Amino acid sequence: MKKLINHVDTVLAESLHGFAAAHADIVTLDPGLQFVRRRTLKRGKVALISGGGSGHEPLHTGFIGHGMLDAACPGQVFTSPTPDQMLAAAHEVETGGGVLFIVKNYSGDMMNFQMAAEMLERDNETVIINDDVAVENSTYTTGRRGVAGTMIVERIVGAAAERGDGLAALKALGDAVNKSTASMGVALTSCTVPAAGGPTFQMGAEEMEMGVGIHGEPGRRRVKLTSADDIAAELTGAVLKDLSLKRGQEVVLLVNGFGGTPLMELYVMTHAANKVLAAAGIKPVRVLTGSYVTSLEMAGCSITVNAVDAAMLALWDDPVHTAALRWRM
Amino acid sequence: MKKLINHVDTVLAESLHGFAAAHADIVTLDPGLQFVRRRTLKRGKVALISGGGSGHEPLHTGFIGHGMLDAACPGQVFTSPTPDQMLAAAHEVETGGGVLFIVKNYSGDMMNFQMAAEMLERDNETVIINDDVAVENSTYTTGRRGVAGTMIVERIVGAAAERGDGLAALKALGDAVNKSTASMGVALTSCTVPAAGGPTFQMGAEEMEMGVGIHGEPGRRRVKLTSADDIAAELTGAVLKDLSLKRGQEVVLLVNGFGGTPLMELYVMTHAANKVLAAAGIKPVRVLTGSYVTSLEMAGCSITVNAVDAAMLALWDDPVHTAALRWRM
Amino acid sequence: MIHDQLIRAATQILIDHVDELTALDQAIGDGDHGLNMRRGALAIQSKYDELAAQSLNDALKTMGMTCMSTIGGSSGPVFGTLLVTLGKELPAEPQAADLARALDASIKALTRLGKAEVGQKTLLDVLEPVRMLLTTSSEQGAALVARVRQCAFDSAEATAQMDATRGRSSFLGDRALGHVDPGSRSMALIIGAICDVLLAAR
Amino acid sequence: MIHDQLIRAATQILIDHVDELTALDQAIGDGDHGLNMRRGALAIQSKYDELAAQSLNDALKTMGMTCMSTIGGSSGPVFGTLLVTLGKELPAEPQAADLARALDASIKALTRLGKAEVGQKTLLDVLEPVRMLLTTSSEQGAALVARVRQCAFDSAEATAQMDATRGRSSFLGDRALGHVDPGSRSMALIIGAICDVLLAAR
Ligand SMILES: Nc1ncnc2c1ncn2[C@@H]1O[C@H](COP(=O)(O)OP(=O)(O)O)[C@@H](O)[C@H]1O
Ligand SMILES: Nc1ncnc2c1ncn2[C@@H]1O[C@H](COP(=O)(O)OP(=O)(O)O)[C@@H](O)[C@H]1O
Ligand SMILES: [Mg+2]
Ligand SMILES: [Mg+2]
Ligand SMILES: [Mg+2]
Ligand SMILES: [Mg+2]
Repeated sequence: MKKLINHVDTVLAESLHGFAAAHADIVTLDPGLQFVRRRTLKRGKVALISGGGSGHEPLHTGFIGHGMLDAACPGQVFTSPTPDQMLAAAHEVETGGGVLFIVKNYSGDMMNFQMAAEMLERDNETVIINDDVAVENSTYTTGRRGVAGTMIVERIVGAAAERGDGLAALKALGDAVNKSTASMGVALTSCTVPAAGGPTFQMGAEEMEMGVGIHGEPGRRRVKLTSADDIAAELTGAVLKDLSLKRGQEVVLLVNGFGGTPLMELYVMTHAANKVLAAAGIKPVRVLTGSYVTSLEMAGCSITVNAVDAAMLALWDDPVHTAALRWRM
Repeated sequence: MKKLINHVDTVLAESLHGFAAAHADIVTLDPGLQFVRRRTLKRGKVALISGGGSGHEPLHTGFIGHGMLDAACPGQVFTSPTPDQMLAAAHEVETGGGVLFIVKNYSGDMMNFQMAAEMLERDNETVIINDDVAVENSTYTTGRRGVAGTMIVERIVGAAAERGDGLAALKALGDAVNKSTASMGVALTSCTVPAAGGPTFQMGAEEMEMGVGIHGEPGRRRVKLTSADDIAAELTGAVLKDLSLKRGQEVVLLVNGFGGTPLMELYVMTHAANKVLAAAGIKPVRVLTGSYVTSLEMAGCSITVNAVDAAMLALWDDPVHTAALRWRM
Repeated sequence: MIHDQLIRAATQILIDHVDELTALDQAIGDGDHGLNMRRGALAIQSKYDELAAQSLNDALKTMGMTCMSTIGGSSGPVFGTLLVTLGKELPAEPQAADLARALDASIKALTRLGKAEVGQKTLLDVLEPVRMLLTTSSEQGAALVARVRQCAFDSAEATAQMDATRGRSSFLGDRALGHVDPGSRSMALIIGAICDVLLAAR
Repeated sequence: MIHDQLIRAATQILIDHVDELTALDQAIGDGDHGLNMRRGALAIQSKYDELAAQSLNDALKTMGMTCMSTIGGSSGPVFGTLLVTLGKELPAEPQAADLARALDASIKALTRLGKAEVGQKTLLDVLEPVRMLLTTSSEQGAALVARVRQCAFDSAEATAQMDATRGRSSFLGDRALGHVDPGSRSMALIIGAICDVLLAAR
């Protein structure tokens, strides 16, 4: 295992310290490392709290800030945070508007967030993200997994929270964005969890894992590596089929790298995905290409399509200022 | 070789098409693929043109836009663009203020840009970037190589051009920023040039290349992989030594990933670099952590320190709107 | 007090098997199960003095809360809820029938929490056969303990056959077949370690 | 006209050796030299009809401009300048002494362009020994051609020993020692291919 680390037991803590120092204008790190929070809170605004296992950076800490999250709870690598973390975060960033938890649909995350939600003595709701169309039921997930679409929900709901929408409206919006968002990914190499010391899975020199999860979990099938166009056709095709979009539909397209993929290849995939969308008469009105929801150093990418309406698109475009996503401010 | 591509001969073209589509609000792609230019030009402003071999994305195309470059000429992977490309770009984006070329110090880039500069019948100057302190003379480079510091020069000079500074002033500023900027990198794995089909160099399972170049060129020495703290101490130490900074000096710190390094590790390195700076009494007033000047999928990172004065820092903070760097607009 | 030894044995066995548990979770999951269990086991071991001074019931609750606040993932809430429920339901000096009742309550609590049911390749598929055995077996004492031990290991092994036909990994089809569920293996290791202490104490 | 054959041979040899040239550049450079030379060679081959209709001088200039506008990297300007200079300096029917003079002019142009001097492990370390040989050798005809051929290959090989002591790769120290300079190898291949055609034509 080759990593720029000091010790497997201190990676997370040191990484959080580095993150907090680099973005001290936006975030504050809880001294107990339970959560990262937005530096400046807005009284009465609904507090958006997300979190999950680490190793998906910039998700979630990189999306804390104006127009997105108020706090994120980082678990160990690929391990859901504990309820204590969510409670500590909620007590710190809830300012009267209640709490909206944004949770990816893994049984670990679901159980830990649910326990926190039950213990929290403030108004709260939970939006569950399950955008991965690759496998209907994956290992330890009841139903579909939550993957890159999470950041789209965090962005749109974050903008609505920022303008002052209430808890019930945000919960409804979050569910609606989740429902109109679908993703699927492919891996060319495995990731290596630092403490595990070796790759999560073995793959032949010419193989790819089609429909892989963001923890390196198996997907639909292991097949021979094919061309960017073929891969884009399968990923985008599965996503469009799931959403059953009509011609002329406007979408946000996210071509997301898993951590070890050069930007050059992500733009090749963007071009390939655009061709698929064009053929289906779907209009990508916003395109985001980059490594936003990663699996450590895994090579590969996912394609996410979010069918936006005018209201969602306006929220998407609203000012945002986080470590990993920033515009108009 | 595992890559998300269609064919090695079309990677560059398809990647440029994907890039241009994703950022159509900022850039336009020359139909002959000679250059990428800023969508909206500002009459009379000095045109900033950079370029170089591809495979370092987001450098340089990702830095086209308000407050940075006017055009970038993408060569083949790791190969300088040809003089035709620079001439075509200059003819397109020069609007009366002359042209400032920003060139990394490799003999290929130097010769091709120099030929273009000689043929161009408009006022022009060239700023040469040579921030890499690893090797005084590297293969095919007379003097030091130009690496991640390039983006710092492009940002600061870009801001000055945007506010209307003239050609001579920009040339002087560019030289000054270059002189106050130093970098050094380390590689944990090799990159693979698509058309070459295999890794540029072989490295043992426990080795690292200390002082590596951004094309996978050899650096100071091949040694056993050590801890993030030790690596940061060597990289940051070399950089500080080169700049011979006084205690209390304010700097911009750039912790740059080479393409295959997880953000989690880059933040561990940021934390480690901050400790070295603190011990030396150097103050990182701005910190940038991310993969900005890459070598395809190479794992590793570089540390860049730019000793800023108040004027440079104000320019750094000015609004910028490019694909890869954006703030305050 | 024997529960000191039980706690020591049950936590140490997890630490000793961290690589095996990691490998099992890498095969069909995300590879963190070994580390999760080790983290929980170490957290419990660090409270060893406190636990030794507590009653069995309080020690179970303390361990459950420790799991919940230190492990994370699925294992944290699952093992946490299991331990807390056992701590609530067991009498001070539990017999086989008491244990069966407390396990029944635990299984119900886990299903409420995690929506998984018996037969879906989770540690419930170890707990339920053990509960059944305790309810129905005519044996007692050392013979029963030995049967429980065997039942736990066999049931964990049996989870390997659970994926292909139904349940939460059905889309993996053949690919999960043959792989033991990591949480079930942990559960069996814990039960096995407890049984070994009980057998040795006789 | 013989220059058709020369062009065909000199470009084809580069295409045939692309992997070797890549490997040489991977060892001490950035690995693109093979692809750069192939790109230039293919661009020249695509102009084959145009070149066949031109005089030797014009063909050299056309090829030089083609190198400059299609290759990029160091090789583009370097081979481009070399060819353009030869095109300017050579008489219509060049003899050995003419070639020596034109090479001298080319080496000077290259030093002006790229600041490299003889002895710094570039293709100048092939051009200069060949120029010297042409100036000083008492041989003529086939014997001279054969000597030039050998000189080019030997000189390219000799660049392997150039790094450790001085020059532009001095910081690589021992690490570049033993590696042939890729551009020198290309230059030798081109010269070798030309000599082979000349020898066969006799
Ligand atoms: N909903 C559930 N109910 C009961 N046990 C579960 C549930 N989900 C997972 N488990 C158990 O947890 C184990 C996985 O734990 P672990 O790998 O630590 O967490 P995660 O699955 O979150 O990565 C599984 O092997 C299974 O036995
Ligand atoms: N300044 C120079 N003058 C003459 N030849 C040079 C110079 N720099 C490089 N070369 C030649 O070019 C070759 C490298 O070409 P290539 O790999 O195609 O370009 P790059 O070095 O830009 O990647 C070297 O092997 C050397 O022979
Ligand atoms: Mg997990
Ligand atoms: Mg090159
Ligand atoms: Mg797991
Ligand atoms: Mg080269």
